[in-house]
Amino acid sequence: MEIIKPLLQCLAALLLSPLLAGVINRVKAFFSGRRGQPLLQLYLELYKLSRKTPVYSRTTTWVFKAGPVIGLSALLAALAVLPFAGRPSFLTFEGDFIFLLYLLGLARFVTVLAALDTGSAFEGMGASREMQFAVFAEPAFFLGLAALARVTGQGSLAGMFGALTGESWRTAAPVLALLTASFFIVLLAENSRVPADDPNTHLELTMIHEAMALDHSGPELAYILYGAALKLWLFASLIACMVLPRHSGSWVLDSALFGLALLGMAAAVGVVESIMARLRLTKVPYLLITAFAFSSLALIFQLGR
Amino acid sequence: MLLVLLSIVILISSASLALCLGRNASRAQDAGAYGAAAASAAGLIPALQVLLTGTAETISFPWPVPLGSFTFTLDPLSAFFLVPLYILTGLSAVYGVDYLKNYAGRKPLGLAWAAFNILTAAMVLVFTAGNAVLFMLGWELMAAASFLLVLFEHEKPQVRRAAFIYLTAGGAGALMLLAAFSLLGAGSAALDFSSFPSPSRGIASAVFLLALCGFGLKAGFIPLHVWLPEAHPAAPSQVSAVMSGIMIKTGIYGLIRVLGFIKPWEEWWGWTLLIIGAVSCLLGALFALAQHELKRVLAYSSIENIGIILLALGLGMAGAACGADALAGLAFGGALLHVLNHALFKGLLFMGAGSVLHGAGTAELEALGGLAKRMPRTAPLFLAGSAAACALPPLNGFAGEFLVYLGAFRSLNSAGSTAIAGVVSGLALASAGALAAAAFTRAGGAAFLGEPRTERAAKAREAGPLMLFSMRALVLLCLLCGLAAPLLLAPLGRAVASGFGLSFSAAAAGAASVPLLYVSAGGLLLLALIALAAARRSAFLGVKMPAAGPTWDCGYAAPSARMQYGASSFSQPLTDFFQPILRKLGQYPVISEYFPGRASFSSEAQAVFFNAVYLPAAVRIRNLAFRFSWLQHGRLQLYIMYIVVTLLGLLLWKL
Amino acid sequence: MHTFAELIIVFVILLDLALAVTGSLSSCIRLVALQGVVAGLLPLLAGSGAPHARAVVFALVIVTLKGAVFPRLLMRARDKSGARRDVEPLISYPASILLCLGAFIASSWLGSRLPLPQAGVAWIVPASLATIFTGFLLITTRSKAITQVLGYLVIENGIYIFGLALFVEQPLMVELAILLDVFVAVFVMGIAIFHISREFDHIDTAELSELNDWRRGEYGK
Amino acid sequence: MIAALMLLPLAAGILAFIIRNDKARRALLLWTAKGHFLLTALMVYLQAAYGIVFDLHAGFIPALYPRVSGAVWFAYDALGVLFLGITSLLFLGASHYAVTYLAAEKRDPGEDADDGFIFNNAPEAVFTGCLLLFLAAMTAVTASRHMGLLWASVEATTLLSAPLIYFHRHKRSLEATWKYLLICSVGIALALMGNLFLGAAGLKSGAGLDLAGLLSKAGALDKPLLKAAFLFLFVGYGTKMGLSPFHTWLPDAHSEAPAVVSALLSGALLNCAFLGILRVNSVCASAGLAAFTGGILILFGLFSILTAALFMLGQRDYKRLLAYSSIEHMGILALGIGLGGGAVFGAMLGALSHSLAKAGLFFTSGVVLAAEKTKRIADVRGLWRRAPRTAALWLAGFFLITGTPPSGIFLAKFIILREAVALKHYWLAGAYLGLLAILFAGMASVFISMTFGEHEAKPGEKPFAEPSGMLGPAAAFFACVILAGVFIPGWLNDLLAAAARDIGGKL
Repeated sequence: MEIIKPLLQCLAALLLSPLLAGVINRVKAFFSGRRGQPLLQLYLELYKLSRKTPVYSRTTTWVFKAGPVIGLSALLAALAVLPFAGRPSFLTFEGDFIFLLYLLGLARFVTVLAALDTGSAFEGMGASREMQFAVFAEPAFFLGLAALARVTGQGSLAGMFGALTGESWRTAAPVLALLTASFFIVLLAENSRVPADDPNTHLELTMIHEAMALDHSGPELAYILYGAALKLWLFASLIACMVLPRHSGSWVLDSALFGLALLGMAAAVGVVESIMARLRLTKVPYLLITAFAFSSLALIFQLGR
Repeated sequence: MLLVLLSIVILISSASLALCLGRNASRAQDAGAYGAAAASAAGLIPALQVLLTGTAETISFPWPVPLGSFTFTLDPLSAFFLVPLYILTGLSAVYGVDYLKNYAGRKPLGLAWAAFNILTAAMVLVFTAGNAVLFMLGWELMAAASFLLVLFEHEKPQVRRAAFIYLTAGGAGALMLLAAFSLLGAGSAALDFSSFPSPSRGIASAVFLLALCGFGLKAGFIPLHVWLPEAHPAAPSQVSAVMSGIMIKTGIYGLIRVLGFIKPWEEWWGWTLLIIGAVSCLLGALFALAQHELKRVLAYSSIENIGIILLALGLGMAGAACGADALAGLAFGGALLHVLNHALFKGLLFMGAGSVLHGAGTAELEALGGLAKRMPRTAPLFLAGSAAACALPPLNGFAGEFLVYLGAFRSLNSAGSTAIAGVVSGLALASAGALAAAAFTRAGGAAFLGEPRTERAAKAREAGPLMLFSMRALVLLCLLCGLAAPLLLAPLGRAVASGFGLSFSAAAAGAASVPLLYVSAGGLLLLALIALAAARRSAFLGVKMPAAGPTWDCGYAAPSARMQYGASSFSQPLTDFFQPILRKLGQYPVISEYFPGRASFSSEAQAVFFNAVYLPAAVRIRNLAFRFSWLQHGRLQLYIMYIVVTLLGLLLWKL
Repeated sequence: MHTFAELIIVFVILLDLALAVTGSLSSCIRLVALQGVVAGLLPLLAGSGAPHARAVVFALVIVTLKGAVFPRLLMRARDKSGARRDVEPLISYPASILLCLGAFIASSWLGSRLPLPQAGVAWIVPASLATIFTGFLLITTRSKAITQVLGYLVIENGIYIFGLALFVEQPLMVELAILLDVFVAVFVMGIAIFHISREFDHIDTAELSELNDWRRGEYGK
Repeated sequence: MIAALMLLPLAAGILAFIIRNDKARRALLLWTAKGHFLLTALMVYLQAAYGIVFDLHAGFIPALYPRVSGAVWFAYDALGVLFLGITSLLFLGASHYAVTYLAAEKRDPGEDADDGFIFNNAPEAVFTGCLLLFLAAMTAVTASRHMGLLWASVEATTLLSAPLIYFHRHKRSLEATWKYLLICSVGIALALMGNLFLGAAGLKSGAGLDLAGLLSKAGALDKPLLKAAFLFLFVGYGTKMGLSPFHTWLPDAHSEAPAVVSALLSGALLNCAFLGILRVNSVCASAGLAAFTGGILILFGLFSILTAALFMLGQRDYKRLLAYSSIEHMGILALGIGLGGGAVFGAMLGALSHSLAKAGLFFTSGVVLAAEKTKRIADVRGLWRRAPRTAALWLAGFFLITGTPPSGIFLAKFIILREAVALKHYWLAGAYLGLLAILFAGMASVFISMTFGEHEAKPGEKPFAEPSGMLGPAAAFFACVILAGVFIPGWLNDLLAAAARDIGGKL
């Protein structure tokens, strides 16, 4: 049974992650008074795309095709590290979050290369911005995890979140709150959400993640979209683990709660998207620096305690 | 041990052979390359043996030179540096045969090979010398040989300038090392490493600082790096690979050796290393992002990696000073492992850059593009090397950094300053990693992907078979070292034990083995997933024939190579953000009319430290010298007056 | 006898002062010759008892050389070179005097620090040092090559006073050494001056400063 | 034996003035050099292997003067042998070089690059004769056991080398000769004064001026007078040796003299003057004044290095550059002697290596001058293309002279540094290293810019045939310097150590 659990957790992630995008869209539609897309729109699109014949630019090479494949694989591998409801997945070891961080880096690396392979001005632009934001997002994320490790005294993700209890929130509430805020900003930026990016437009002034996928089609695009969904799941579950420290002891109950929390995260993203305007592109680094500041403040608090 | 000496003998004799055959380019090439390859094969055996068994060997002959003795020591630390040395020089030599063919008849290839083999022999000497005089002999031979190699294309003024800076830096560094060895051996009759007495605290600190500067000038960390980005691009590519992969590591090796003589360490030494390392890795990556030439990008990336190694050493020393042995052991192990890894991937990358230079005739990023089509075999190798340089799993770059991260996180749960050290080093690593990723996607993208930007790039040709062989071998090693990192732990532990102390390796072994095993498992999982995803994609595609078309440019149907994002535009958001540090020089068009005519844009990455610190200092010293030049004004009367005044002064003062 | 020797020493010092202020080249040559003669006589008077025959011969040789041969040679060199007839000092005469006096003071202080074992004749060390420094003064503050030879001769006189007054009984190699030195001064330098005047038309040493390392105006940029 | 050593070049020198035939005269020069070297080698061998000490009493000179009985005038101790060996070896190389050089000059005296006039060289007979007599004088310097004789011999070297410097007979060489003559004569006059003081210091105890007497009665010497003697002798011989600030003649003379003469001046003559200082230094050391003399030597040694550093930066003339490098090395030697102890050995090794390396460099510079017809650094580019072997030697010489191992100079510098550190003269060591670094940078820029790059052919330039006769000696000397850096044979080690002991150093 214990071996099955991680398998089930991963399966849940694989199956449920496209749902989050649907939730966000529904929340946004609700706020703007529209009916909006179906909740399962992304599933449909993935299915459709997987059956399409792709069109490849004559400029591109194997790099263009390898990008989505490796990118998705990296995210899938990241799932093997990601804790579910504070419980370990397949691979849990000291420093596993570094591995996670670098897997995300790998995904970014190949995506950017694939974008550059098209020789298009737009995709180059998107790639450039992606790398720029990563430079600010990664330290913020890293510092946040460091603070968390300091709070919990643990070296692995599952260990940290497993050790996080309601008691921790009582004793280290400011730290954890700051960290949650920081992670949330990183989530928004990394998943091309407002206010860092607008996933709905292809206007060049906003183009970041979306622009990089302009030339992809067919199964490759499906891979990219599915990868994006997984990435959102990944960040959302980290935050969910943090804000939901209480462990009932029952795996089923915890998992259900955790699933609800994830949906809540998606809803929160939708709310933010609905009530906020996108930032000017040049201001995005400052947003990420804010996240960085939150993380460092948290760490400094924690080191001082 | 004897085989190591044999390798030196082979190297020297093949060097002289190559020199003698200088008139016949291809035979000189053969003599040099086969000599180097044979020496590598011979030398690898004992080095691996020592690493696997952990027994140190020492051979000593008398040397009729004051203070000197032919004492060679092959302990696991030496062996750990010798292994990448032999691997990389052997492969570089093979690579060089194809690479240098272009130059036959135009350049004295015999001399180049002689210098290359002497350089290799000198590095072997440095890694095995057990006597200060012998060490300095190897050290300076290394500098002289590489100086000649840097001057390979001495017709270019910037190459001569680079060589001058390099030579001067080397000379200054060597003088500091002499001072350090003098201090260390002040009380002993000979200057054998084993006979150095334990110095007093003040002396130890002085030795530390001297060694830091002296070895730092070779290792090339900031701010002592100024020669590196000039000299590495100037040398032939296989030499750049060796210089960057191994030669700058002699500085690290020397520093570790000297640290072994001045135990116990002070905490501030660790902090010094840590801060220098952090600054180096951050600024190195940042500067790499701003460069316009592929080999310069790689050179700055070497600075970044040296910074990482130094940072790890510093973290370890800070930890050791607080008694956190496991943390220190992890950091030291990470440092050493990164030495190995960096040698492999940086050697690969420089060879890749060399292939670009060889195939397209230029390595200017803005003149390249689309090489993945013209050089389909080189491109994946270079991009894989880039991924390794960004420490992406499952390649080898990750393993070393991972150990350092582990050490850094270990420190988080200890009190006070060690925790801060851990945070600083982890943060520096993460930020530098992100910057390096930007730099390498930029370099790889601009050179290999998209459309060719110039005629030369469009007509590039694939690298020769021997060049490809060397690069493939290195890629394979990169992958192997990444996946089989847990197997490296045992030899690594022996190297740490012999270089730093037994307690560290013992404490770290337990802490590192399980996580590394998991990392390897994760890497394998990743590879499996990639295979799965690729297979799934093929399944999706089925028998459908993908259509081909122009790049979708949001409706613009005639995209040209001039419109694609170039290297400067790719990095522009970041370089603008860091402009206060980078101080790029540039000319931006100011558009003042409604229908602007031709506009031009240029930007140039300048050598910030050199221009801001070293050049003014040099000019100031020269001006000072000129200011005193009137003393030699040519008038006899005053010359004699010097004599009289001095005599009178001496008489009045001393009598 | 010693009183007589001391008188000569005072005379030598006075000649130093005179040299410092003399402007005419020919007077300078004469003064140097006179100093040479006076100094040459010194060993005959300084010793106790009758002078050794060898010493007398040597003194006569020196007196002849310095008193007759050199002045004539130098006068000829002066005439040949066709230079102006004054010494062309680079500093004013009062300054020369002051420097000369300063040299005397320094010399007497030094003399007091260096007591000779055979304190036969007083003031020997100060006088000889003072004469040496006067010679230097001539070399360093006069512009002509010929005055530099003169200065050199004055230095020689100073050394001579010291040496011969001291080693009356045991001249060792001193006499030969001094002869050799004098030989340098006059013959070799004379040849050189001859060449200089042929090459440069005159013997102003200001011309002789082409070889230098002065980077005038190249610094401060 | 000693008489033979001195008389051989003396006789040959006089003969050289008489011989009319150029070829015969050149052969005479060559064979005299070989004979002198053989005699030297034989003497070193006999002295080392059988302990035979050669000395020359002045017994055969008619007893014109009463003198201290039993005084030895000429004899060789280890120090003298070392310096004799250097001189003789150097002269051997120089004679080979000179023969080729003179033949080339005879064919085509060449014209001055800066002013464009044809050289009006001095007669070859005078040149060869003076060269040989110069050797005789230097031999006498190394053999002298009497301060007066030593002085006279040094004086003779000045006189005999002046015509050598004036070989080209034009304005600039005349200026150089004049300065050399006057400054060195002044120096030598001061040294004479110093000798007199030395004699005065020993008057009471009857020490005389011969070294044996001085050393044996050192304790009884009059201290203030001895100090004065040292100062005068130091300034006097220091002028000849080229210590700053008495060095001013040196760059001029070295740059204007023919390369072979520069090599002899730098490699042999400076050492001879140095020997004078060493002799009086050992007397002072025996009298217990080691700290006094050491301080002065260190001070002026360091000041010389400083001066060299200041003037080598941005130097415009490569022969002057080499001259300043000689000043630097003289400074290092003085520093080594001043530090005493182990550094003395380093200084001895340094003297040997510097002489060879610098002579080799000057020989090479002569070929560079022949190839490029200019001494201006800025006008020489891409020597590699025009004269590859010369360029290789030029570069090798640079590495050797700056103390890049393997080189005897490296060992010398290192040993001296080590001693400074061991004596806890940290500031001294720091200043020494800093100046060496500046010197290194200054020389590096010059040698790189001259050797490498594209050669710009001057109008009417013919291909240059590198004369082996001129490069051979340089190559051989460099090989010796390298050898001294990797392998010091036992006999040489013993000789150096014994020489160091003669001065008061210990290993």
